[in-house]
Amino acid sequence: MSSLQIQVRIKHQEELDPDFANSIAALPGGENLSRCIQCGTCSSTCPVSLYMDYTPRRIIAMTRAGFKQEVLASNTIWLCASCYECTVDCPREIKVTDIMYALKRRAMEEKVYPKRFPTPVLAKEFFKSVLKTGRSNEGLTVTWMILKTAPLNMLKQMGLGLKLLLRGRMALGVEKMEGDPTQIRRLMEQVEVEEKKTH
Amino acid sequence: MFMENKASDGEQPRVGVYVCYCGMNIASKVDVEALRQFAEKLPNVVVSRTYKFMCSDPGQELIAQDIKEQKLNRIVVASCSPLLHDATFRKACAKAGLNPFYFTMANIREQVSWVTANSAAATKKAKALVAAAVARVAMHEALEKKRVPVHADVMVVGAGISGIHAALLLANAGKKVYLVEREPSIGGHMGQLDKTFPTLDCSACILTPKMSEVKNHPNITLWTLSDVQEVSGFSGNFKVKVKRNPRFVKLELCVACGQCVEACVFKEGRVPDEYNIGLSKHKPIYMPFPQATPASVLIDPNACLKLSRGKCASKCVEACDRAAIDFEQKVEYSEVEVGAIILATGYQLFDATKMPEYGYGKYPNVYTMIELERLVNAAGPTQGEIVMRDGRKPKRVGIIHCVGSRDKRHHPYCSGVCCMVSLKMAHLMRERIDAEVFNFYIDMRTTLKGYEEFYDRVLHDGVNFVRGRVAEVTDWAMTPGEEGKLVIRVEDTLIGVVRRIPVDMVVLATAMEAHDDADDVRRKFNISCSKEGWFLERHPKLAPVSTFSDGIFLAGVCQGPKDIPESVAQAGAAAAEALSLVDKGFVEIEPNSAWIDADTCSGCKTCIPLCPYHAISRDEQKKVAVVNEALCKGCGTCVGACPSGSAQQKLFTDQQLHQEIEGVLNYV
Amino acid sequence: MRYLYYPGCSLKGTGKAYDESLVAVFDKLGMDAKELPGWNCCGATAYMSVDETKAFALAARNLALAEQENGSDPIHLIAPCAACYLVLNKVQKYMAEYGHLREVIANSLKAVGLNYHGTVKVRHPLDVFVNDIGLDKIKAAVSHPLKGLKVASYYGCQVVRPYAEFDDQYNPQTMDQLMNALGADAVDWPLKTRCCGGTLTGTVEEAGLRMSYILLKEASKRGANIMATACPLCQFNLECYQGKMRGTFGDSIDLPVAFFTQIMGRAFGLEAKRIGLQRLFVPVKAAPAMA
Amino acid sequence: MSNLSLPQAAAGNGGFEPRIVAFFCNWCTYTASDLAGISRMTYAPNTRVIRVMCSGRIEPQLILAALRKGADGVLIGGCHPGDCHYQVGNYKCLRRFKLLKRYFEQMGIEPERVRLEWIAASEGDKVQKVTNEMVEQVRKLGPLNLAEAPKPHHQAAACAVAAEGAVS
Repeated sequence: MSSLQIQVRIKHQEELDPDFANSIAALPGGENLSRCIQCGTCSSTCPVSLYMDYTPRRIIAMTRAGFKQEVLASNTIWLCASCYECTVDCPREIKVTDIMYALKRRAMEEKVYPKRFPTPVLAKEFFKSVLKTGRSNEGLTVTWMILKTAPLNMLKQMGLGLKLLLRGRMALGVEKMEGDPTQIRRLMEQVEVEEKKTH
Repeated sequence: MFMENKASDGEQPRVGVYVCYCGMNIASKVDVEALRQFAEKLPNVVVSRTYKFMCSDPGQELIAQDIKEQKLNRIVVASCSPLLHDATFRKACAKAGLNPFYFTMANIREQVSWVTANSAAATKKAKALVAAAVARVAMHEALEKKRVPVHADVMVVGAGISGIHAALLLANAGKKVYLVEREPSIGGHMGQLDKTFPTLDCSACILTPKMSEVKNHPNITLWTLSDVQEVSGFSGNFKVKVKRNPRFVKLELCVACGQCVEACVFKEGRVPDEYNIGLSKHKPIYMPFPQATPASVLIDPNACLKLSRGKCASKCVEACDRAAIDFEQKVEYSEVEVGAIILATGYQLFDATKMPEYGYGKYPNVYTMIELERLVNAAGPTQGEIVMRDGRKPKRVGIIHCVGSRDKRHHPYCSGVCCMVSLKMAHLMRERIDAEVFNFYIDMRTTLKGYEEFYDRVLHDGVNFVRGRVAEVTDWAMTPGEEGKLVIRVEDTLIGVVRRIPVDMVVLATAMEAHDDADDVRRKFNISCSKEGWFLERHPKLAPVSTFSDGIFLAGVCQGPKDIPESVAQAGAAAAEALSLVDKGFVEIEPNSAWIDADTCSGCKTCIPLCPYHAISRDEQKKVAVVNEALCKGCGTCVGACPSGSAQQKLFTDQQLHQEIEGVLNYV
Repeated sequence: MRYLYYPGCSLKGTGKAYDESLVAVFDKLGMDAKELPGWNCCGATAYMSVDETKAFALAARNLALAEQENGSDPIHLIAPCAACYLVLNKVQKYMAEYGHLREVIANSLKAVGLNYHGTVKVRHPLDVFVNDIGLDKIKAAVSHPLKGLKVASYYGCQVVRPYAEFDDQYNPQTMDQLMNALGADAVDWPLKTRCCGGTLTGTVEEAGLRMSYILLKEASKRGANIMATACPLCQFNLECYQGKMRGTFGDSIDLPVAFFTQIMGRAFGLEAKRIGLQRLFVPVKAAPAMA
Repeated sequence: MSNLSLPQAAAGNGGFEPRIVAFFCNWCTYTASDLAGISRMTYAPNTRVIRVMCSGRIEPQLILAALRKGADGVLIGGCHPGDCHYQVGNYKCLRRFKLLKRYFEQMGIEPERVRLEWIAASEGDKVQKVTNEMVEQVRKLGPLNLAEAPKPHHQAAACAVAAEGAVS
């Protein structure tokens, strides 16, 4: 039976999160969120917007209006390549890149990112590596990431890994920082303590 | 100390305090009832009242009645800023028979209710200010305003449409007007435009008659190529020194026949023509543009061989049968006295190279709007034929709004006119060359009479509108259709999709901005600038053409972006203000001059060199300093410096200020 | 001026050639820039998405370490990796701008025995070469002028955005000037600062590949026979995936992509191995004057 | 308003609310403070503005009187250099101010308790910023106890400052 596919597209005020905008605007870089005039410079200057389900401009509008679910579930925030083009070009001096970071973090906190989407995993792997050694090892981190999110891709990536190894561009072992790597862990722990103190 | 203080004139002060609600402007933050009760208990206060609007007639009547019935001899009004309503309440006092200087204001609106978040804190602050006013007013004395006759002539600086209009109004009212213009011709930006929106009148056709009226008006002295050098004096009596640069052509002899230009040893133009925004070149001797007023050629001393190197066959001199050319002309200075000054110095356009993302200066087919105005004009560099720098005719044109406007990195304000200018140009491009036109806008601003109707017309012309700010213009082709074109990348925000639109010509509607030297100019005239560099009006609503310097008025875009009708209307307002000042015949001077107590003056001479107006001299017989009241402007610098406290300033005596300090600190 | 060198993690891995060539070029130019002792990961991009404050604290630790080395002159910390350059600069700016952040970081550093007063200046080597050392001195060091080499200078995003005070954000020139000084021809092209998609290639491969492909294609179209980069991630992305691009886009992309320091090293006549030429996937030998 | 960090009674100093007397010149800073009002810029309620025609009118005795009578700080606002409505009054003020600060140190008063700022008529936001900063600064310093009887050498010092500052 062929029929016209329809979908209800209406938003009731109580479905929106009234605090969402403020919680993002309160973070460093979020301060000008409310000043957006929806000119679209961010979208048109963005080299990745062609893949996004919502353009950056729409993400700003939706964030401001409290469309929390849609924003956090969007692929836009994960596609942002942090090239800062929007931040530099915005005529209202909105730090769009920082807002994208804030939204990514929020999505991870609320665990609403696309399944098996590698970026959050990658981020966490970097984090672990740094905690342990003070440095990040791209090769190992990426390998781990692939194994965790899409093990089948491992085979595809093997060739590249091998080439890198042969040219001495990927180390199997982890190069540790000089000095005391536990200082890093202590520093990170202290940040948590300090953050709690000021909140 | 406070309690025992008697009024300086010996009479026991009887103070009335009037607290204004100002609708909810004050009352929503300050507990005005509590403030009234607090005031009632202050020393010398006889009556304390509140009222919805103290500045209204019934409010003023309240004061007058109490003065008569309660025998009040001091009045305090706690309401808005004294800069706004001091005069109102002084008048009310005077009407009730009280010397108006037995009055003072406590500013509990601008200084309190509008700037304080917390209600209790606001009330507390208001109490302190009222206590200070009550304490201070006890020390007030009866004063008289001095009257000084005014000079009836007026100077208008800048001869664009605003300056021209103001000058003509004043001249027609019988005033002698000095019209000072730094360019070789009057006319300003309006003289460069092709058509004017929304009626599409030819700009030159409506401007030229006014320009020749200026030229022929017996009451107008026109000085072109001239700059104001120095302004001294004050409202009603300004002295202005004007520097007049040489034209190297005798104005009274030249008939602009153009023989000299023909004859010039240069066969081609060599100096970028300012009138045509550099799209054409003129010779060292040239006519600024066909309708230039005064209708006379002039010589650019930097380009002329005779004037720059001293060596030339001077064919121009030979060609001029009226012997109008005069290489010996020198800079001249004129000093005139005027009662009022109108500043109509206009604006400049935003430099589009500051936004490299739009490629101006890099891609030849990117134009600014004013360049296109010249290009479409029949008297322009191409005689009105629309050909681009590469010789092609554009088939598709992209017009970008808001270039440099609404952009915090450049100018945060909206220039106001660019939407309409862009619509007009879109229409002209459709009409003249049948080009496909895209307008890229953020918000369409067509707010005045006939403007929305014009927008409707342009929509119907088939112009494409894309709501989105253009991110970049490049020559980067991603598809065959983009090869050899300028590609505009923009989000069509109404659709939510990024588009790439290849065009032949890009037109940038650049922002209006304050002149680079606006700051120097405002200093000369002792007025203020807003953050963006526009001259600051005295009050945004109620004194929009006045400045903080009495007798100096503003007309046109120098005060902020405007279109032609608004500029003309404002020029009329400025002319009326100037007229009302000079026709009155006198100005009243605020009696806040300084004086020196001869009994305590030690004759140390500290104050004498400090006075910027040379108002203080030494009485060699009595060996004390003396203030010449006619010269004193009332800054109080001598008072601040006097080691013995002998110098005092009316309305700001030591005693009054000390009472005020005590008042703000000791009663709350 | 006192320099310290902050290589960052990538220059010890995929960007090893950048590290080698930069050190060799410093050496050739007589520059003293020892490696910052005890440095750690800058906390760059991916890290930012987990915990921004921690990322800033990581970056700040490096600045604090650099400041310790402070003699009479303030330290200029050279950060060649674009991401490191950005994060180190960003933490400086944000500590100044946001009081809360400053407090948290300062207190956390204090707890591990460190202090940072904001005196370190973070510099990119492009800035140092052009503005400190100067093109004249660089020209003088050239022994093998790169005749016929047409270079598309690729600055990428984070070197110029948002913090490059040393060059124009829209149309940067330093690398072009440097290439011209080496005897090569800098090609004028419009995508100098367009993102290569480096952070995406590992995660959303299609997007990353296309972004890099666009750059390589346009550079070739404008007549470039080599691309110079100033960022390890850009270089990796633009170079190592060219094979894949050929498959995906059916286009014969084959453009050598080298670190600008490698090109400098070549012009200075340094041995190929010292400047890591053997580590490149697309051999530079094909490019004129690079063999 | 979220972006306006209103300095409220901060930790420490037991909820001390500084009292600050501000002398603003009529043409620039007082006008700017009116503009702050018209623009509804909220700021700390601790200042009490006294209007004078020119910052050149401000003499050390007035500042000392304010401190003696219970102010914890004094803020002076004048036109930017070159912008004085009376040509040079603000320079005279600056000259006196610098000397006064030196005497303050000798008298044992923290020089940070007095602040001179150039605030143009258009700078309403600067009134807000400077006031908030000044209140915070003085809050950190704590209350000033100068309330006792005027010490003669203070008077003498003030006169000396006035006279020395006068030399232009």
